[in-house]
Amino acid sequence: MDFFKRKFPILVVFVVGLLMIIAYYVPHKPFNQFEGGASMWYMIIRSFALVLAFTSLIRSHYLKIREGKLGWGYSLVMFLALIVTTVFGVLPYGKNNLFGTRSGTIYMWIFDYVNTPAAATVFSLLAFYIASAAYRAFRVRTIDATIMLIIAIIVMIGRVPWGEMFSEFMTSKISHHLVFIRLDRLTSFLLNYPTVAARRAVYIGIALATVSTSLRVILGVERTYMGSDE
Amino acid sequence: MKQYQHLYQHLLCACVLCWVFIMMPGMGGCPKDIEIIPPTDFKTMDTPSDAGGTLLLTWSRMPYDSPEIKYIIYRSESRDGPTTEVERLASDKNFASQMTQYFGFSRKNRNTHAYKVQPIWKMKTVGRRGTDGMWQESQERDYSVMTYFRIGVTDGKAIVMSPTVPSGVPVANWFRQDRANGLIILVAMFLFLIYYISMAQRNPNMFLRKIPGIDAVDEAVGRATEMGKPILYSTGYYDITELSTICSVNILAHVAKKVAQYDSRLIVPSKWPVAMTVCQEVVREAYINAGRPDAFNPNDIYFIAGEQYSYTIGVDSIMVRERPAANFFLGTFAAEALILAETGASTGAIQISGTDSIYQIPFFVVACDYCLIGEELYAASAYLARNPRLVGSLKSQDAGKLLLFLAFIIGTIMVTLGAFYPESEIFQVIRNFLTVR
Amino acid sequence: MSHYSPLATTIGIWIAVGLTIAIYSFLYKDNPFYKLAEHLYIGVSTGYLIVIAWTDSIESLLVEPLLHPRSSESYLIIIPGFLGLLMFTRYFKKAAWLSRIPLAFLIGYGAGLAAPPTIQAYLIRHAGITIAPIFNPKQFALNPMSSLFGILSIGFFTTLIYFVQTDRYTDWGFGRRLFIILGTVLSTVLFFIFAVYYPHRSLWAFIEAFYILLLLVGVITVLFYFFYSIEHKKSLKGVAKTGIIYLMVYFGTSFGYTVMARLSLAIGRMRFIVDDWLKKSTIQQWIIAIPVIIVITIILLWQENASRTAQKSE
Amino acid sequence: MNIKVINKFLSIDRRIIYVLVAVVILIPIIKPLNLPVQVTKEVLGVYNEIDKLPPGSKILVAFDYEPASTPEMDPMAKAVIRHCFRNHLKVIGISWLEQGRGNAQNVLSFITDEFQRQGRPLKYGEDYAYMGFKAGESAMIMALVHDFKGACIRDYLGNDVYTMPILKGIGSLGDFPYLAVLHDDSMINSWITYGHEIVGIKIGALCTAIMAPGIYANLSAGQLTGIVGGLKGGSEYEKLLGYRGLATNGMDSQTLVHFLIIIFILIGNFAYLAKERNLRKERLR
Repeated sequence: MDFFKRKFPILVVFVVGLLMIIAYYVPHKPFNQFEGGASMWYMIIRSFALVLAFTSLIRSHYLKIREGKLGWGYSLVMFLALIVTTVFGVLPYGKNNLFGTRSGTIYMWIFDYVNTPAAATVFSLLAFYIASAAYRAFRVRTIDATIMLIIAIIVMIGRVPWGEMFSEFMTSKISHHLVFIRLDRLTSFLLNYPTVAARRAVYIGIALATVSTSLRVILGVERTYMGSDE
Repeated sequence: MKQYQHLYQHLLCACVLCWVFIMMPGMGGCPKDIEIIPPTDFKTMDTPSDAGGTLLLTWSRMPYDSPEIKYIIYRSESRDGPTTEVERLASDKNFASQMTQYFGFSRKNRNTHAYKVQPIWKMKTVGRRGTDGMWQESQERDYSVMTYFRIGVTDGKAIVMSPTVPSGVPVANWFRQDRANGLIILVAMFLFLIYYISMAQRNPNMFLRKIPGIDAVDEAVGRATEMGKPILYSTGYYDITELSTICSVNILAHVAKKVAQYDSRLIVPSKWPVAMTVCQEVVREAYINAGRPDAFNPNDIYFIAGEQYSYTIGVDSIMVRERPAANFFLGTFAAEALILAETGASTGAIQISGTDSIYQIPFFVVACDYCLIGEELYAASAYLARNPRLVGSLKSQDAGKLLLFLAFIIGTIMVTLGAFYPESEIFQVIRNFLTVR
Repeated sequence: MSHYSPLATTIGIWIAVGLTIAIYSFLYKDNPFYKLAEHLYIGVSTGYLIVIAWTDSIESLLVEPLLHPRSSESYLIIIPGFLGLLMFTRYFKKAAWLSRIPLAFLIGYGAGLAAPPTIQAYLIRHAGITIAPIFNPKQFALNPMSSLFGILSIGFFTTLIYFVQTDRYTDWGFGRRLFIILGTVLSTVLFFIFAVYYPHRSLWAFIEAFYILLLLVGVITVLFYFFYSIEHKKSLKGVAKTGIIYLMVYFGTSFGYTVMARLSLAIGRMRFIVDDWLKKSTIQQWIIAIPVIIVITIILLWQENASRTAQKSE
Repeated sequence: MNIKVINKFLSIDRRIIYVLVAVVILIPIIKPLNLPVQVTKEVLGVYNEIDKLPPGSKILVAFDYEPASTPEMDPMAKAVIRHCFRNHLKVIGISWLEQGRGNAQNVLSFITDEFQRQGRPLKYGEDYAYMGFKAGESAMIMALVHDFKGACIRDYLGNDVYTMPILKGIGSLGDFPYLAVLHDDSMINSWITYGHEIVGIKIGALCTAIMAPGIYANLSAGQLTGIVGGLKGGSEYEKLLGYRGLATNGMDSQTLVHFLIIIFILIGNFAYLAKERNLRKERLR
């Protein structure tokens, strides 16, 4: 029994992982079919796991409602939204254009007028946060921070009309020899060389780490995620 | 002074002469009428490294190749049977040197035309569900038959046919040759890993340099305990199948151990069901190991929302309402990175972040107290656990980096020399090895 | 969005605007309207996820092949269905270990899927394009300008290396420090003047060489910064420091550049409020909407109050 | 300076920043500022190629962007299509991103309505057409290269493309003189590898600001004729067409916010330096 509890899952990881790696290098049957089949299995298992999430969500909000905790009414709203969306989406498409997931149904209406604007709004909060983060963090505390600050300002000015006008003015009106402070050229130089070099190195580092972590997981060296023996 | 002037004139003359010699071949490019003859050396071959769907046609580069002259490919089911036109190809394109995934990097490929072609397929009828949800029948490929190819050349007026009729049927191959370089690197990494793990087990105190962000983990947990406030931990955008999430769970195991010892509260809002259950397991184990299994509260590790932005505002609300004293954002993050980090900063929490998503690193660096950049996230669990096997895997990464340094420097020197000898192939070896074919 | 009736569209726009404003109000402070929007959005998005899982996975991948099997292989799909069911053994303490088998499948799939393509797409691709010939002999010609330029760029690099190599420049005499700093500044300035100014072919060769070296140095030093086995001491500290400078430039450019892209989202939302709602809404709509908003406000305030008193009485 | 004032500048309340950002974004939306726009050569590369096509030419427009990118992409999409219709070119739309379908319909109906109001009705199937979403990614582009109509079969309304007058004479992707790709992801790479490299169609890239730096390499390699990047590119295109539209308008907001952020950074840093100086002085005392 201990074998099945502890060793068998590690064996499954090993076999599945090895097969996935082989499938990448061998285009012949049956390995070439394995990749597509495994991704299908993966999607099915994940969909079942969603039920776990669903119960967790329901339980945490149900506890709030039952105990009348702070803000139980909001949990009620969440339940209502969840049930309405799910029911209208899962019911099969009929003639009345209400159920199902095609355009024009209630489900899509909810999606278009609740989900999409809410997501877009949360996303757009970034515009505000970027401003406050810049103000708070860009201080000339150290040499490194100063470099980052100056570069960020150069790039920001280099990308707007006034920055271009400034560059144009400096080169055409003041002196042609000031071409090296043209901010747009400086921006593209910074973007194309030092930035690319740093990004490339970070990518290579992450790739090496990914390969070694993946081998660690497949070989069973890494097994924290399996949890306790209990 | 005068003699030097003389020398300068000589040099100038030499330069002009050199320039003329260099430019000469380019000047002599006036078009000539070349007789159109059928292409020579017309052959078929099975496409290497594929599952058996296509064939390759190759023929020599001809002297009359130009944009006006076109090659026409025909195919048929028998040697003498009726042919159908497959494709018209401009004769100054479609060289084997452009298909490095099949032909490699040999310089001779520039003198060979190549074209990937479909054989004739026998079809079968299958049923499938259409986009409108209705069940319908459609045709699908069953198997390919022996296909015969012919080639013709045309200058827009007449077509000259080649007499050779090669044939072929595609077969599935057992190895992706174009990915051999990746396999070699994978095997090398495997060997490094095995070697360094055995080294680390013999000598557990191998040297690792300090990473400030990792040292701050314990400090943050301690501070939260002193203040009597909870700790927030987020494993990021992806489910447990992503390696960054697995690394994040490893760090969570360490944080949970400290939390269980200090008796503070750990909140793990989750975006994925499987990741949620794994986090529950890991935290429960930490509490059991600390000897206080009843202090574990599974309701603090819960699913809040499965979509990117609803998860974001869910975590934001926790930060604003529960006021955690330490926030951990470790894993892969997308656009929500700055939203989370700024909200956390506004509540005055100490924030430790780490991500491998290249676009979000700058935002975490700006908005958090400590940031694990890229691969440091993967290294963190080895640093925290000090497990010899994990330390060994870090050493294997370093070995890989060292090899890459050597490849960069030697490779650059070699290709620079190689630029002076364009016909020799030996100088390009390292670069060709490190090129995606 | 023309496939809804005008009434549905109008109601939808009002709801969308309400959600937008409620979420923006979070920027000021956590408040009842935000809480309402948050819970509504979480409920809808989770419902959306469940519907997607149902239609795209369970219905089309599991139920459909079992109802209309194409071949005997179609029945293999029962295995993942069974594995998925094993996930639920978590609710029973005795059988909880069974849920590790589907988990193991998922993790093995993820780990095996990640490694080989990462090598191909990130490691090999990024390493390969770093290796490039420094001089292109076709553009290489010796003239006074290019030699001057070559000396300048060599000077630039040596001063730069000298500058970052040592961390104890504070101990130097004033003259020496001035020399180093002025040398660096001067060669940088001269370099940029020449780089942009004299589009001579041989000069371009030098500029390209400079750019390629810049890339090569950057990749190696940043990669070195992440080296775990060696302490950044003595001359190695200079190398790691160069790497940090590259990283800082990368952070600065990424930040400055992204500001623009992120702003367009906020502009889009603001324009939605002004153009689609404020300018198009009629008085009749407002007459209906204002009482609805008042009712919602009253309910929210009552709810806040009630739950707060309940909290206190505990 | 007084230490209290310095400290106030050192920690400006976040809400003040948020309000100012919101105000600065809103001002140009309500009342355009008409800041000047400089046309760059990348945008001219797309404009000139379209401008020199003879009337009646057919141009293919790929709508490959998600709804999330509409604030950035719609203005330039409208500008390009307006440009085509003004020069009496025929526009054929296509998408290989499923979410691109709604955007294409919105943009096309917006522009055709506008021309209708100006008294130049455009007829679907003759002056413009939209093929809808075509699945298959790179394989779809290969199919378009070999046989354009055979790959499309039907347009998004279900009409038979073989009977459409607008597609008369179009056999392959290479028969279009120009392809404008509106994208917010890396789809452009497939259009280049399969469209430009095989049949040599000229391509103009119209993309989000995030994508633009990544495709400059393709521009210098001659695979693209030009790049219109983000709201900035859109505003330049609008200037070339001689009107001030949404992109120019959005650019006003962007410029103001950029400078607002820079001003805040400068305030923070001056306050920081002043505080450091005060501290040093106190230490000397």
